[in-house]
Amino acid sequence: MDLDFSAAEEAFREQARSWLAAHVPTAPLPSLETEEGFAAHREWEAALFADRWSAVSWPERYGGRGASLVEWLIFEEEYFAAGAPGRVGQNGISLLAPTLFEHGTEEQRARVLPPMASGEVVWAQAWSEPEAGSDLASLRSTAERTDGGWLLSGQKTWSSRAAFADRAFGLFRSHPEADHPHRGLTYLMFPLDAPGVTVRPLGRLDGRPAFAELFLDRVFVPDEDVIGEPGQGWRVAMSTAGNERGLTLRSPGRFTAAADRLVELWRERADPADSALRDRVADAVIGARAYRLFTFAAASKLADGGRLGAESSLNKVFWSELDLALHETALDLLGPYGELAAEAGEAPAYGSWAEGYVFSLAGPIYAGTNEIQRDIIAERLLGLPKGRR
Amino acid sequence: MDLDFSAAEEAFREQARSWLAAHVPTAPLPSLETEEGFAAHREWEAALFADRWSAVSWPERYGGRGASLVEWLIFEEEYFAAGAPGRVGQNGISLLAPTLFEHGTEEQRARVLPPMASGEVVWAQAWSEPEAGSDLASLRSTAERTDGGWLLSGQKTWSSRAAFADRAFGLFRSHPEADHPHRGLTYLMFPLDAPGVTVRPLGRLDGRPAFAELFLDRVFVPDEDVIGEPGQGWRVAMSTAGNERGLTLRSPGRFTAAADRLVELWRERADPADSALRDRVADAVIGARAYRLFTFAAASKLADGGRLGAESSLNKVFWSELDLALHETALDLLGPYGELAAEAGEAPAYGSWAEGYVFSLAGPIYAGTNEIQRDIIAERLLGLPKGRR
Amino acid sequence: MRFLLGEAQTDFDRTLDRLLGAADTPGAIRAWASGDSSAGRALWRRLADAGVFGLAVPEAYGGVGLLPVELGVAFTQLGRHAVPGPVVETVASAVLLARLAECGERGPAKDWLPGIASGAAMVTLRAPGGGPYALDADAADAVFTVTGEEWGLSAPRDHGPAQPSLDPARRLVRPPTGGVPLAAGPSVRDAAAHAADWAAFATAAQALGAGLTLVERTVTYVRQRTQFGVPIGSFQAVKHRLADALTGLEFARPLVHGAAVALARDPGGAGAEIAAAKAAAGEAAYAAARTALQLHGAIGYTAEYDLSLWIGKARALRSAWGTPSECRARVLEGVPRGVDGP
Amino acid sequence: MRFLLGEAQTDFDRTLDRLLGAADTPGAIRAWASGDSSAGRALWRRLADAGVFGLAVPEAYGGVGLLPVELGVAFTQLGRHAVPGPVVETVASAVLLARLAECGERGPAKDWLPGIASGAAMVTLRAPGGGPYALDADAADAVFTVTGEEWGLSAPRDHGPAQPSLDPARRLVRPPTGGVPLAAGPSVRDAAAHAADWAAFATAAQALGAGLTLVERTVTYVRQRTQFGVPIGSFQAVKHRLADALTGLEFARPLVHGAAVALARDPGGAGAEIAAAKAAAGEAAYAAARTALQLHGAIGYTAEYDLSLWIGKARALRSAWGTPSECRARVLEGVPRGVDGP
Repeated sequence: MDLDFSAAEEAFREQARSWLAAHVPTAPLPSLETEEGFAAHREWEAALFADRWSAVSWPERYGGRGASLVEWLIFEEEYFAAGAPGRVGQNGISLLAPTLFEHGTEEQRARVLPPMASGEVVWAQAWSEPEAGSDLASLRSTAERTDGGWLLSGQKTWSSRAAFADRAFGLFRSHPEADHPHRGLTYLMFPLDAPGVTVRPLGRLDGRPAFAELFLDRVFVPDEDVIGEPGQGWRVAMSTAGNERGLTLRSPGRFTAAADRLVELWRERADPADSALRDRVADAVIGARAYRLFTFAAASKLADGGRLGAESSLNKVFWSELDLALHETALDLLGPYGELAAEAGEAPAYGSWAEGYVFSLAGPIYAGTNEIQRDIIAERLLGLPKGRR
Repeated sequence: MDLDFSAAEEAFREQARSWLAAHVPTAPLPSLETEEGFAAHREWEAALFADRWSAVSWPERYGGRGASLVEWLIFEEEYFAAGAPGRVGQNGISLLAPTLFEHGTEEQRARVLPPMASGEVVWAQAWSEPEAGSDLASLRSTAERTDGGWLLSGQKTWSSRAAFADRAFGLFRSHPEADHPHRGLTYLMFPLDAPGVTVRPLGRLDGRPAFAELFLDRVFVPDEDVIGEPGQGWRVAMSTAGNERGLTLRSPGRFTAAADRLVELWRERADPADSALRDRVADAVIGARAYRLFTFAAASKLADGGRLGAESSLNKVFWSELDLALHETALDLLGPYGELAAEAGEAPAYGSWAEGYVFSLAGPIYAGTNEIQRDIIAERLLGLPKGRR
Repeated sequence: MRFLLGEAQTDFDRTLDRLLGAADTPGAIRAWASGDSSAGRALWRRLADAGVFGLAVPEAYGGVGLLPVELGVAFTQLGRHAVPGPVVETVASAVLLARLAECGERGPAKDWLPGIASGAAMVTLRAPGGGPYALDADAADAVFTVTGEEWGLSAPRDHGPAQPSLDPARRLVRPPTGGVPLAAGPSVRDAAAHAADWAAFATAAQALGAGLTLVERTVTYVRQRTQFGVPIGSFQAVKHRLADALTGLEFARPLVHGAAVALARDPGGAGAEIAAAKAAAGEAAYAAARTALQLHGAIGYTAEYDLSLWIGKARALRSAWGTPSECRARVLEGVPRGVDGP
Repeated sequence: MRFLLGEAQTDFDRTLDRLLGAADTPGAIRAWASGDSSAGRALWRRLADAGVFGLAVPEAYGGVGLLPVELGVAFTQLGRHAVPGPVVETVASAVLLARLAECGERGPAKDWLPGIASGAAMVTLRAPGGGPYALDADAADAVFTVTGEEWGLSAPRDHGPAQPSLDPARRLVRPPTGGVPLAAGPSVRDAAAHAADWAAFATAAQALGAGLTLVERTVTYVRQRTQFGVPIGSFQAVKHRLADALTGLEFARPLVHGAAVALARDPGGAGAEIAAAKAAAGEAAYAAARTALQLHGAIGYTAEYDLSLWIGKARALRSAWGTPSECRARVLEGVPRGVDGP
């Protein structure tokens, strides 16, 4: 049992660190949730891609470096420690790409991945519908068979990034005659600028259009944009939801960097004798460290040929609560300036604490609410009886 | 809206205070959960009774003072502020007596109440059974009809005070043919020294026999010891469970006095700059004050002819969590001495913090678990749908 | 002892609830956030007509005297309906001006109190205990500032840009410096401390109201929102979270009332009671906001959905005019030495 | 990087689990609590035979060197099975004696370390960081005390009465004064600080183990306990509470392992890692105890029911060898200045 990185890993870290030191913009980019900021973040993706830093774990032929999971974790640590910009390509890279690796065709991967990694095509996710949030099996949007493809109709909502993105992916009910709500769904990729698509941006809590509603009216999608078998969409979507994805949705580097910044803020702003704040800052540091080590243990298990299952639910509950507590502590440390919205001119640290707080509030909700995750922990890890909730 | 006591109430307070100042033992009595301590507490009940302080809210003919609810609250404030002994008669006075006032006969009241108030007869409650805790309707102990009375058989458990008490009260299944588990129960009083009764003391967390198991084998109880109609026991028990009883189970005086003691402890022991402990001490003070004012509001509502219902569930959740947090804070303030059991010679304050902590751990469990109480709050106060849990 | 609202107070409560329920406060907030205060102003005058601001103005200046219980009722309703504007700061300014008048400085009181009572004047205040900003100074007719021993009345239109808050209804403005000095000395300090107490009290009541609405709306939502074939309000995790939110608020409520009674009895000695109410109501309202957001899920996180207005407000009010930690320290300062009963 | 137990470590873990699972530790604890240490002593020797105490003793003195990862495995099992006796203090004493030997004071190491490794000597320790008592001094063969710059070995039978703890397995004894002085000076201070680190580490591992048992036993109970016609484990409130308890423990576990790795790499510089593990494991174990008690209801509150032994232990270990607050302060002291990544 050790925590020693190999010489190759240390070299990789060094390489990432120097590249980031040379390239990370000194002033933060404008907010990702504005048109201008979106464009700036797209350019940043292009810069990452140019030097193969945009999707390090992908094979080289798609623009990656074939990095191991541990190297990816190292990259993420360096990335967040460097204060580099948010990733506009995140939805594609961490949600769609793993599905393409597992269920896509080589043609799809070759066509979709490089422009995804370069920021040329930015992807939005389109999971939720007004009547299908936690209960994703009750999806109603349809895919109707047509010549050479499918016609998508219905409404998707809370589609993150969709206000400015190019394409989206999601599940559609293609076989309404199926005998079970989980069956008869198809996983499809579709354009957001096609005829029949209406995108209505939605403001998140602070008013910024971080997501959108999508209204689809017989939107044509060719067969080549179906992932996996038609009718097998649920299995396709779920097979990548667990396992490694539970590990890569929110990397530890994000939280160790945030905890380090919090300690700096505390040293600058707080009375060190104020143990109430001190204890909360320490808990953020301890939590970030625990999450990092938990992830290393999981990565070691995977490297040993093990599988991860419902552990990703522990993960989700832990990081989302850590992130929220960390940002609540930061706002309290900021005193009266903790109330300022991110776009306020006087907001500390370019509004990043306020933005981070608003973002963290969504953590216990998205990617499976923490209530659902606790059910999974209880039923699958502890073996408690299913059924009543 | 005011918080002014009348001149009569102030006089009552003064009278209670001087009596207590003159009579409260200077050294604490031995623990109530020992044979010696039980006897000492019985004597204390007798002393209270001799001057009509044992059950102030009862009519004078049973040994009380006909005190109003507000006067009772005043008495309790003074009682706890004076650091007076725990009440060995509590089960009888706060659980059985209200039932006798509502459903008993005059003969029962005249016979049962005075010796209850004097400590001559100490009562244990006998609600729970091994298979009936939160789910009280699944009681199995039986009352079989016999000449002039009933024969009780079965097992009761977690019977508080029963290790040393004289008599007990509880529900028994008298009409097994009833069509609903809540029906066919009868409320009975029975002796603990009768033939057929076996009392097996149970140690609570710290080993002290605060409760007992009762094994009943055809124990004869005469008809005069049935409260209300045979078969109506559930209704009899429940009608006094809500309303005023929710208000009188744990009086605010207990918590305001404990919070005052906690502040003293904090001033003696803590670094005032240690804001983590300071905030927790303050929360205990705020909580005790909130509970006191909540109770005054409820008492005012009752005085206005209003009724209390599921509010007693708010009450239960609040005081039990307050009590636990308060004692956890005290143990943390005591540092390494917070680990000492109550009977340790070096335990601070004669072990009262340790004893109070162990007692407070049971608060979220007894008198209806806090889980049940939260269900009631959600369903009855907020109107959320019943059914699934 | 009768620790219950009287009939007239209950009627006042219902009147305000009706008035505000019909007023489209979410629309007024959204306009207010974008710098258009006309709807907020119109609502302000109707609140004044209903007698809200007169509750903080002595009779000699057109009010009904300082009535903290009624003011607590009013501010709970202002919170329930998320009324925008410097309501707290206007009341606190009135208290400050009235107190200074008692000390002989009658000029500013004469100039401003009648207008405050009638609703003609919307004013704001920056004073110790209230942070570096003057709330909504860009919409107000006057900004009063207290700095240490000095007190200045500045021209209302001379201020920096409004800083948006996490609560869209709050516009934080750094007050101008160099206004006309009106008074100085210990009486100002005393009056400002007094005003800060009333501000904390009104904020506590407002937070309580915001929390109550958050629970109410969430209850409505979880009763009708269906997932897995049943209303989500039938899930025990949902029930218990709402039960906890309600418990927090229902025990903050008597503290708010208790602070009002303490203010009525001894305006100078109510600090600890106010601090207890502020800490409890601020924390309970924020807990209710977290619960409301979590149980609504994504829709609660949407700016277009009205719930978001209350969520932001609960967060802001938690620290306005006294953070929970400051309030807790003050509660302990107020506990007398020596165990001597309640 | 391979942050997983190796095969030999996993085997050791299973061996100890089997050994202790067959040992009736509840019976040993109850005897221990009443002053009868014979069952505890017998168990002690079997643990020594399994190699537990040798993990803290250098090879030169009959041990296998200081192996923190294996020690963490062992102490997690000691916690899982609630083994009574001064296990932590014996290991810490061994560390202290070995460190002093490195500084040239070999006498006490020669006298005691072989016995500690073999299980013949059960010793205890009072040192800065560990409170005023020497745990189980009445049962121990020696009591080591460190007071400021002085260090004394006192006769094992010369002590005050044992004070019972909330954990029935712990007997708190004020150590005797005036024992034979063995060493003095900065090397003692350094060795004692070192010993306190190991004590905190072993306590963290023990707390983790106690917490895991509390969750395990509660899961078993709520699966079979029926109320309202269903197992109470099917209630969502019960499920979520257990899920939270498990989450706390599963994220304390890698901190305990991380502290072991840090101790192995740099025994003098692992303080912050140990403190993080101690704070997290102590709080998680206590939270598990609260959950276990609440979900068992009255039976969990009963001394005769074995669960109570783990509940008391979790409370006591939370503050033993470093309260959560002390540990948190130490974690922050360990964060380097300047934002420079992990």
